[in-house]
Amino acid sequence: MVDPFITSFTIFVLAVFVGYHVVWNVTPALHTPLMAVTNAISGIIIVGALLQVVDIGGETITVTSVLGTIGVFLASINIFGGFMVTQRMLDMFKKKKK
Amino acid sequence: MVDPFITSFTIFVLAVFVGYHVVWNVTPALHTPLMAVTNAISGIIIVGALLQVVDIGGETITVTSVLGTIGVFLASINIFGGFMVTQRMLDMFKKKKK
Amino acid sequence: MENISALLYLVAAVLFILALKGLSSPVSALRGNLYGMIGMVIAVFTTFMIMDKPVLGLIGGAIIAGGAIGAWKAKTVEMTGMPELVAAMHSLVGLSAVLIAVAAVYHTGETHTPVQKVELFIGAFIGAITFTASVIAYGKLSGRFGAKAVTFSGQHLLNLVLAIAMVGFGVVYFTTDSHAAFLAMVAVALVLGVTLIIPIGGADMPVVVSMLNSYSGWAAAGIGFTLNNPVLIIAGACVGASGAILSYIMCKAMNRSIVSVLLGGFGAEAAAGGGAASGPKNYKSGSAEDAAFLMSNADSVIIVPGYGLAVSRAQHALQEFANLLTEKGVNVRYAIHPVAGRMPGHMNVLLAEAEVPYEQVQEMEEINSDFANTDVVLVIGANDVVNPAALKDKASPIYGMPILEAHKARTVIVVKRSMSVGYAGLDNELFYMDKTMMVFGDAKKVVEELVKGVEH
Amino acid sequence: MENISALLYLVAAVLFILALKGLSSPVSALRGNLYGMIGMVIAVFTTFMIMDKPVLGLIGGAIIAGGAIGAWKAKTVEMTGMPELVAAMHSLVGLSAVLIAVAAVYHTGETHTPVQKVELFIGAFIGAITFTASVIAYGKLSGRFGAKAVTFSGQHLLNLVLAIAMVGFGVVYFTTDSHAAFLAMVAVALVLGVTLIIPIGGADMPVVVSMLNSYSGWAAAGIGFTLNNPVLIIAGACVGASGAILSYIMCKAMNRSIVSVLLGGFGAEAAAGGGAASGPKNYKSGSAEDAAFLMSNADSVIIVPGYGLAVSRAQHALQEFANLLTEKGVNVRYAIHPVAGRMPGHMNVLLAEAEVPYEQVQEMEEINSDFANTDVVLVIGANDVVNPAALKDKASPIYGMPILEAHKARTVIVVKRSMSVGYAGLDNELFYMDKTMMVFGDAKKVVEELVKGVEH
Ligand SMILES: NC(=O)c1ccc[n+]([C@@H]2O[C@H](COP(=O)([O-])OP(=O)(O)OC[C@H]3O[C@@H](n4cnc5c(N)ncnc54)[C@H](OP(=O)(O)O)[C@@H]3O)[C@@H](O)[C@H]2O)c1
Ligand SMILES: NC(=O)c1ccc[n+]([C@@H]2O[C@H](COP(=O)([O-])OP(=O)(O)OC[C@H]3O[C@@H](n4cnc5c(N)ncnc54)[C@H](OP(=O)(O)O)[C@@H]3O)[C@@H](O)[C@H]2O)c1
Repeated sequence: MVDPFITSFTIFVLAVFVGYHVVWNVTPALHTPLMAVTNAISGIIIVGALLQVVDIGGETITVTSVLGTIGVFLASINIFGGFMVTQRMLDMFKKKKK
Repeated sequence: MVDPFITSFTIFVLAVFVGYHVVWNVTPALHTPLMAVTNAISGIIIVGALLQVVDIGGETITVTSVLGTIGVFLASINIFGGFMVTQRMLDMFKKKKK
Repeated sequence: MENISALLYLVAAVLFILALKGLSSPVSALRGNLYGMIGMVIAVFTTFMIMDKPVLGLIGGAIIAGGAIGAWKAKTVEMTGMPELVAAMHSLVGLSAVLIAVAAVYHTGETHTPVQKVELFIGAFIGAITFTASVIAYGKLSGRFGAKAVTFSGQHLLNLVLAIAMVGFGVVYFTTDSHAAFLAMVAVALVLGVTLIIPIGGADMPVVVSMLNSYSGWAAAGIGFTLNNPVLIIAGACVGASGAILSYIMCKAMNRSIVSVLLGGFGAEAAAGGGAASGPKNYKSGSAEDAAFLMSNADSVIIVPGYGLAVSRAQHALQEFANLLTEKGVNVRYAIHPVAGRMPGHMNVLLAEAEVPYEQVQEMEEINSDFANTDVVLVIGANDVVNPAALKDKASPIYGMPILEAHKARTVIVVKRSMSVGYAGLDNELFYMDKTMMVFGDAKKVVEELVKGVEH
Repeated sequence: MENISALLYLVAAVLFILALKGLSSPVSALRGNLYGMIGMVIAVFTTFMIMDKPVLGLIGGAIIAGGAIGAWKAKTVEMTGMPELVAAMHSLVGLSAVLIAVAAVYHTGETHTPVQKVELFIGAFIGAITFTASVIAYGKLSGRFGAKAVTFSGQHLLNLVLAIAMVGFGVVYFTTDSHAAFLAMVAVALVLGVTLIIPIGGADMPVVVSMLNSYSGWAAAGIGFTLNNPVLIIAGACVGASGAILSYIMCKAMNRSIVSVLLGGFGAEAAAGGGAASGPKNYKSGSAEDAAFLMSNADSVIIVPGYGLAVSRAQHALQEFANLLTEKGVNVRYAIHPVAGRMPGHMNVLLAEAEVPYEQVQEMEEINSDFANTDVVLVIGANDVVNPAALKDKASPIYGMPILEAHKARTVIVVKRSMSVGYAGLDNELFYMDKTMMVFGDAKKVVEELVKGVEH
């Protein structure tokens, strides 16, 4: 079997190519919303935090679960804040059209 | 374990994104060389053909190995033909610069 | 070992991506092509590394023989013959995919999971359709088979029946593992490749070739799924995307939908449209000498090359002529329409072959506003790409297609063999304008006379 | 189950890619943002699906609390405060990455392979540096800490020593599995984040923020490697690429190298440069009324907004003024320089907020050739982006940076509070030209007077 690292690495390399091209295609007028939305997307780290908040051998409050909970909390700020502020900015761009 | 198909599929989806963007960035003047080079690259199917040309239980000439050999032969035409004709065309574009 | 090979395959895949990326400019393209070659070498050697008991004699022989044929073809093909060459090569990829799938099915040492069986099925049938369809496309493009669209009633029904039969055999193979069913499935797919393509006229072949390019990529990716091999998947997906995009670009520039191309019968309609031109109209014709005189006394000349230039291989003579004009102080430029000729980028390759300098070659958007200030436009073997009907006549099938606005120039000289129609089968009002002079004859012969005319 | 979750993660990743793709135009961007949100919901639910005994109370509480804070911030933040907000958010991602890595290290039920240990190490140290560096960046941008560059000798040496110590602790953790070593490694990385960023002046913070954006992406991808989770890897890589590209664009537009930004000390040099301006020079100044008169009698006015507009929040008043001029028959347009303001796209967001119509807003390349035919240019709170030294003065630090050619217009009106310098700390010849009139004051106040001036 191929080491999972190699598979992950393959996915990583392709994702860098995709990111590179997609971002170059963003119109300069939307660079500020781009920063905000990438902020929200980097909140995907919540997945890593969630996985730590588990019952380990019957214990629910462990170093792991508490740190994980804080991670979930911080990432949630990012996700909600990022997407909502992007929305707010984009709404401004939309209003202009009328 | 995740089925290898899923991993392959992930890679495939990303590769389609990459291909899409990379090809849109090709300058129209080079669309003919693009066709030629993609021809050469699709010769990568040679990898699949090679894997069939093996000694199976002591037999070197089997249905599998013969079909594989023909596959290798055809793919080689593509690879050599494709890259060389691309080279020839691009050389023309280069000559112009002088 | 497995890890190293997986990494090497990834390197090969990245090199292929870089090869395509290189094509964003002529300068980086040569380096890109080199990356592509290196990627291929890495992929092949990596495969050797992981192979258990390869039969080197067979492999070596096959590579040498195939390589020699490929190299010879690459050296000898005329630039005007590129569409055929490309079609021929797709057929090879398609056939390889079929052979690999059949070989894998007959591989006595291996059993296949259900998912792999589906993958083999998909790889084989896409490959088979690609193979026969490309052979027909090659025949139509090279003129070996008639280029006419072959249509008959019940055609679409037949295709449907064949497709169902194909899937049916696939299901039998899936459930019983029967080799015969697999072969039958392949056979039906081969027939389907033919029946799908015969209704499409020779003129629409470029779009079809590009679609087949796409299919050949998907076939390679399909085989990649079976073998669980990322380089096949990535390279296949890129090739697949490339073909699809080129088809899209062509359809867009011709203002047609891909569905109407694939349903076929375009050649037929078009001929009818051409015949309906309303009675005889007046046009002026002149000799090459007249044309040469006009152009050598102009300040600015724009040359609009088209399919006829490619057919008659007049590009070298044309560049000689352009050089003579330039020496006389005339500002000479070439205007390239995105679908002039029969392949995307066709004119660019021809002009590059004739060593026309970059700065003289301009794309449609760059030059279109300059026609109005130009003394003479020389339309040579082009027709549809300068047809003003695309701008004005809402009833015209090409209405909405962007054109080179040659009709806005002060004088228009058109070189072609007759008053007959081009690819789209439409009459062209430009030829009947007061400021237009027709010069009849084969493009190459006329240009050679133009050269003589200017030299005197 | 594992297969379904992997597929769902892939769907989420594709939705994130589409979210970024959407930003290629304002119309598709809203849909893109929606895709992004859906992707996040899918990713979170998929994670619940595969989790073994999640502690729902903790998770629910954390999401609700975090979500409420995030939503509140998003609703209340001023558009001018975006750079700070972005910096603050990066710090959160960095801290999360650290916490996750530490949590994983303390996860008693799990053992880690050597590869995973390396990944944890990388995720944790990138996260830690991102965290403290972003906090400092936030402080400098919001004015809570001094914006000055803090430099001292041996700075680079100190950083090197810290980096070596950090890697050293990492190696100890790798070999002994010592939790203490891991924590020590994190602690050193936290310090390193501070020492790396203090030498960089407040003015260079936007580039740094963007770099940190990039780091936060790589940190997420690093955690994705540890957890073998494709959605983290793909999303992280896209974010990483985005930040890197924005930094590159900013450096390019400012004609500086990324290395010189990161080595720091720019603020210091620049101040020196500004002080060296040779003696007093003459300039004309006028009142807002004069300016209003000039503009209401012009045929065409181009408005060049800059950082000062953002600071004084004058965008709404400015648009009111522009509307009044338009009513009077004046052709009013806005010219946007790619690095006007303090964030890429800063001016576009401000103008969008003030509901300026699309067609009045033009990018530099579109409008630069029109200045020469324009009656009045109103430069409002901008400085460097209209500094002609960038075109003419080879000795200037901004030489080679493309600028808006306001100096070519017939009359130039400049609104700012004083004759002092802008971001780059350079004197601006434009202010001393004969055709230039300075109008001193806070941008918002001056524009309000302009509005009154035109109304009368
Ligand atoms: N480039 C692509 O990717 C692509 C793909 C698919 C379809 N197409 C289509 O192809 C057409 C291209 O337009 P086009 O203007 O280049 O070509 P065209 O409209 O097909 O016209 C070519 C003209 O060249 C003349 N010609 C043929 N052989 C000649 C020779 N030996 N010497 C002189 N003239 C000769 C023909 O007139 P005579 O018979 O009177 O000589 C004909 O009218 C468009 O309709 C486009 O949509 C292009
Ligand atoms: N956009 C980006 O992404 C980015 C990123 C990093 C760096 N930068 C840099 O930022 C600079 C942007 O150029 P710019 O022309 O927009 O700004 P600038 O060169 O920094 O000039 C801003 C001017 O606004 C004036 N100002 C400040 N507050 C004001 C107020 N309340 N009312 C009126 N005027 C006020 C200031 O003059 P007074 O003090 O006299 O009022 C100052 O000269 C460039 O050098 C660029 O390289 C941009």
